[in-house]
Amino acid sequence: MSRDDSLEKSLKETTAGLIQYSPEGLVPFGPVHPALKEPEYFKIILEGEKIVQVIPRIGYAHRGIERAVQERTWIQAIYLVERICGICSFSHSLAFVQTVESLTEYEVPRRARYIRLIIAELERIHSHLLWLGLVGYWTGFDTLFMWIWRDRERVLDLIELITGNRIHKSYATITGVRRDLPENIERHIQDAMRYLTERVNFYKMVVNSEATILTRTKGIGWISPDVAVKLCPVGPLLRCMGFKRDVRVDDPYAAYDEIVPDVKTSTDSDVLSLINIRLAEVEDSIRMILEAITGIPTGPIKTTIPRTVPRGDGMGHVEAPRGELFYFVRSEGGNRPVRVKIRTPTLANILTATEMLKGHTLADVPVVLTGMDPCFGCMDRLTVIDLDKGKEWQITGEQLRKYGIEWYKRNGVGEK
Amino acid sequence: MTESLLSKFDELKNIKISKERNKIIIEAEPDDIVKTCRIITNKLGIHHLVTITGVDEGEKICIIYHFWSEKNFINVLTKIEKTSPRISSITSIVPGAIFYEAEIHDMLGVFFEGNPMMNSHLLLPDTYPLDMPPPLRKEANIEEIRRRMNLE
Amino acid sequence: MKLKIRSWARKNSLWLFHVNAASCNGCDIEFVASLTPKYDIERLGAQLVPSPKHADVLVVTGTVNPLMRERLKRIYEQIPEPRYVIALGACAGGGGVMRGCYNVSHGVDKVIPVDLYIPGCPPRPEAIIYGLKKLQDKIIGEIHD
Amino acid sequence: MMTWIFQLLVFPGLTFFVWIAFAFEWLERKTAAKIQSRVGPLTAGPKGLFQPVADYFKLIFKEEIVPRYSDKFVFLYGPPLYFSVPTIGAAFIPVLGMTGVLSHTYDLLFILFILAFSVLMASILGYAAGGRYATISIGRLVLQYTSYEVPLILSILAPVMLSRSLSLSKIVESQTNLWYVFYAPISFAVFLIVSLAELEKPPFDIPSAKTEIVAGWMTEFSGRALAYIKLTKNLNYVFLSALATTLYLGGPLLPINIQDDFIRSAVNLAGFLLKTFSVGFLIFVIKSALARIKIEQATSLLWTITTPLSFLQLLIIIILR
Repeated sequence: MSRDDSLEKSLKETTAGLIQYSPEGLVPFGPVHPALKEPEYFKIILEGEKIVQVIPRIGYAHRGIERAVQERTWIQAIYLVERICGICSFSHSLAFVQTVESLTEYEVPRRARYIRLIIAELERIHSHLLWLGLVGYWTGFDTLFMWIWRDRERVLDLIELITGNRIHKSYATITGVRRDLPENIERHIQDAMRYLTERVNFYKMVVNSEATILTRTKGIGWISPDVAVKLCPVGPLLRCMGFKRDVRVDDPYAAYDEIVPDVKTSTDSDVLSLINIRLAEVEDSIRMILEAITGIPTGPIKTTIPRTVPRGDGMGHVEAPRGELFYFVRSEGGNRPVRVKIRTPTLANILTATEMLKGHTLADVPVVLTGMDPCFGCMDRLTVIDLDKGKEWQITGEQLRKYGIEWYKRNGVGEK
Repeated sequence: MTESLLSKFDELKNIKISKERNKIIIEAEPDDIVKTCRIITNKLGIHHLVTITGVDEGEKICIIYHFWSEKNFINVLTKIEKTSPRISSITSIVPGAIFYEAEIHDMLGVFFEGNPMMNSHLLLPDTYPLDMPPPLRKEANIEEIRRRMNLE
Repeated sequence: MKLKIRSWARKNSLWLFHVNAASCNGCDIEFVASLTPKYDIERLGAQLVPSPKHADVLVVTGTVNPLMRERLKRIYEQIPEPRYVIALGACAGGGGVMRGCYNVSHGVDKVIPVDLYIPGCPPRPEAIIYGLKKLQDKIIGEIHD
Repeated sequence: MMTWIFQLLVFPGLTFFVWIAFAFEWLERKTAAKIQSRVGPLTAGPKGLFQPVADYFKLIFKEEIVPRYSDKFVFLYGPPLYFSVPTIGAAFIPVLGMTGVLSHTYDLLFILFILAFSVLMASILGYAAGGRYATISIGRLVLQYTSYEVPLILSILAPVMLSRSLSLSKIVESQTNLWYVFYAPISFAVFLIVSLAELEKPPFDIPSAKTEIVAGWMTEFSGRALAYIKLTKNLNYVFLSALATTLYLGGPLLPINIQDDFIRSAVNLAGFLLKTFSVGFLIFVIKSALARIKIEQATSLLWTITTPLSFLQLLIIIILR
């Protein structure tokens, strides 16, 4: 009971902070900040070096895609939704395509489902390695960052070989995939996977033995699971608290019913456990890709369907690298969607991350905030921190005292 | 399945439950929404709110609360009048709903009573013209909005 | 002589400041990838700096939404002269696939002057290296004029 | 008098150390790049050797932005003063023979003062520039300084006790037979760790942690001022490596006996460069293999590990003598 009370109080503080700002000890973090490659704004209120309050302001990467999707046809929409995010672009197109497929009753060929699994898992490896490299960057360990990004290029090369592109793959289409696997791909995949297995084992050793990394990540960002679960986090953030929840197992899609992922959990709920869970997932992905490429069935890669989609509400979700990615599609029988709603993992996780930060020091901010692997491009489709310089500090400080929320509105307009 | 579910909601009137594949749809009155969500979290023990969707259906705005349990989506669907889009907030039951409600407030102009983020923008820029309809309403004219925000 | 030293120094020491103005991250990760071992733009003397006050080149990615517009202008003003702006990617070039959305400027050049466009969705790291090379040529030409 | 001025300005004085500072930055970037399996600077000069020079000249020719709320006098004239600090310190380092350009009986006291003054200047500069990142940065800088100063003095005390002198030339002279690094290896290690803290390099790059507080106290500086600050930081690098060479590695002396004055100076110069660059290289490698720690961890590390270790070394010296 008391725990619930304290959560409620803490939440009230967070949300009250969204409206009223206290000028003392306010440190802006973003929207353009070296730690975040993406623009989002966190106001961090400090007492010395201790964080007492984190106030997110999201919307710096909002573009209005949900509205734009409504003006595209079903096929055009696939290419738009995958440009919501450059890191989990295949997850977006896959989630959209599966939601539409759930409305149409057409079967996806078995070979296409296997290919989807391979690309989705390659993307997971790429995303997790990218994130781990950035953890190195955030903790000031540039060497680790460079090494991991070098190894990540192997995955990108594979993705390029199969789909023809490094980032935006444009590969999934309704009831299948757009191209078949190239020849000799099996050998390339096996070579790359052998190399990656070796490297992942090495990184596992590094993060669990290198003292400077351990001091920066062990026990950092601890949050009580009972409190956190009420904030509805998803993905590795939820799994690091001991909840065995993974869309790939709970609601199998693609070929996950035949090649079952091994869901790893931890009960430490700190940044180190997040790293270990993600590395374990990379290993598991390697295993699944190898299983899929050896057991891949032959056959067609897509079926031809009419350009309209029957009336109805479709719901679909996939396990993107960051967690559950949810799509809601409403069709009225026409050649374009009436409403597409996208809930990205980052929007679900951001509240938990701000709770995790409280009580830590400023030095932990980049590690914890990015520990959830934020993808603000995703969140802001519909939704990061502030590098205001000293000269504005004094102006805004005055304004804060005087106007509270008024300042907030004006700040968007911007005063020099 | 639906019958056993229905028995859980015996304290509410006007409730309709249907099932289609892995989607369970519970249609509820707007006034009962807090009660319905409380039953789902307390009696059924489902805590994972996936998201809240708002759809502009012309005269009404349809709000769908998507919960996920085991193998099913549990959708609580309610419809409110577009002329007075107000509904009570479920943040006291599911604290994680804050941002989802604020998003719908931004995008469709629905006011959630009890949500503390109702007088600030979550996603939209602060220059968004206040007299224009929110962007996901059917009557919103994108070109007009762009002109008003000096983007042309 | 002084001019020659100056243009040589400027050409060989491009310090980049990166702004993500409502981008999908595609361009950003490709830009960061161009700093990493396989591509390594430090060969050309370019490095990423944390503060706009230290920078020479502003690399902008993304569709520049209204919230980022003013930030971008302010960051641009904080960069000391001579400064160059690179618009990275299709969105920064002219809106790209997002053209026509309600919360999107059609290109960075609607907000701040741009010296170099690197097209692509997203541009490959090779394209980014080629773009930097072009910028270096431009810097030498600019001073001889 | 003329020789003195010549020494001070050209060889081996100010200009000499500035060129070494450039070479150090090149070596730092190349080493980091090699460890990270990259190439590093390549196009400016042969193997990118003139990259730091290009950076320096570019900054000199850039516009200088003075923030509105800064202390303009300190902001404009502070960086050259900051630059002068390690330059004066470097004049005490023996390069060609047993003595430096400047030399007296209490060299080391002055050098301790120089090391402290460098931190003080950084704080003043950050304070003059203003801004909240600078404020946090200065707080961390001063906290870090108070933590590493005790181990720094204790580690310098080892050569002092061994040679029973505070003069650098005496210390170098008494190392003719065996370098002090063999007498006092723990102190040498402590000195290297403390150097990392003094130089704000990983794992002690806390005051300029770019992912937390942008560029720390340097955030607001641009153009000429930044050029001076960057150069000074490299000079500090050279200065500390040279100091380590002088205190523990026998200064410029090599175990060769040469009678001719000119050739002896040349050999000494080579010896000095070799040793200084080796120490610098050692620091680069250590820093590339570590992640940044937090300020409270840095404080506890410096107080609870390095300080007792330095005491232990001093105790061993006392017992053995």
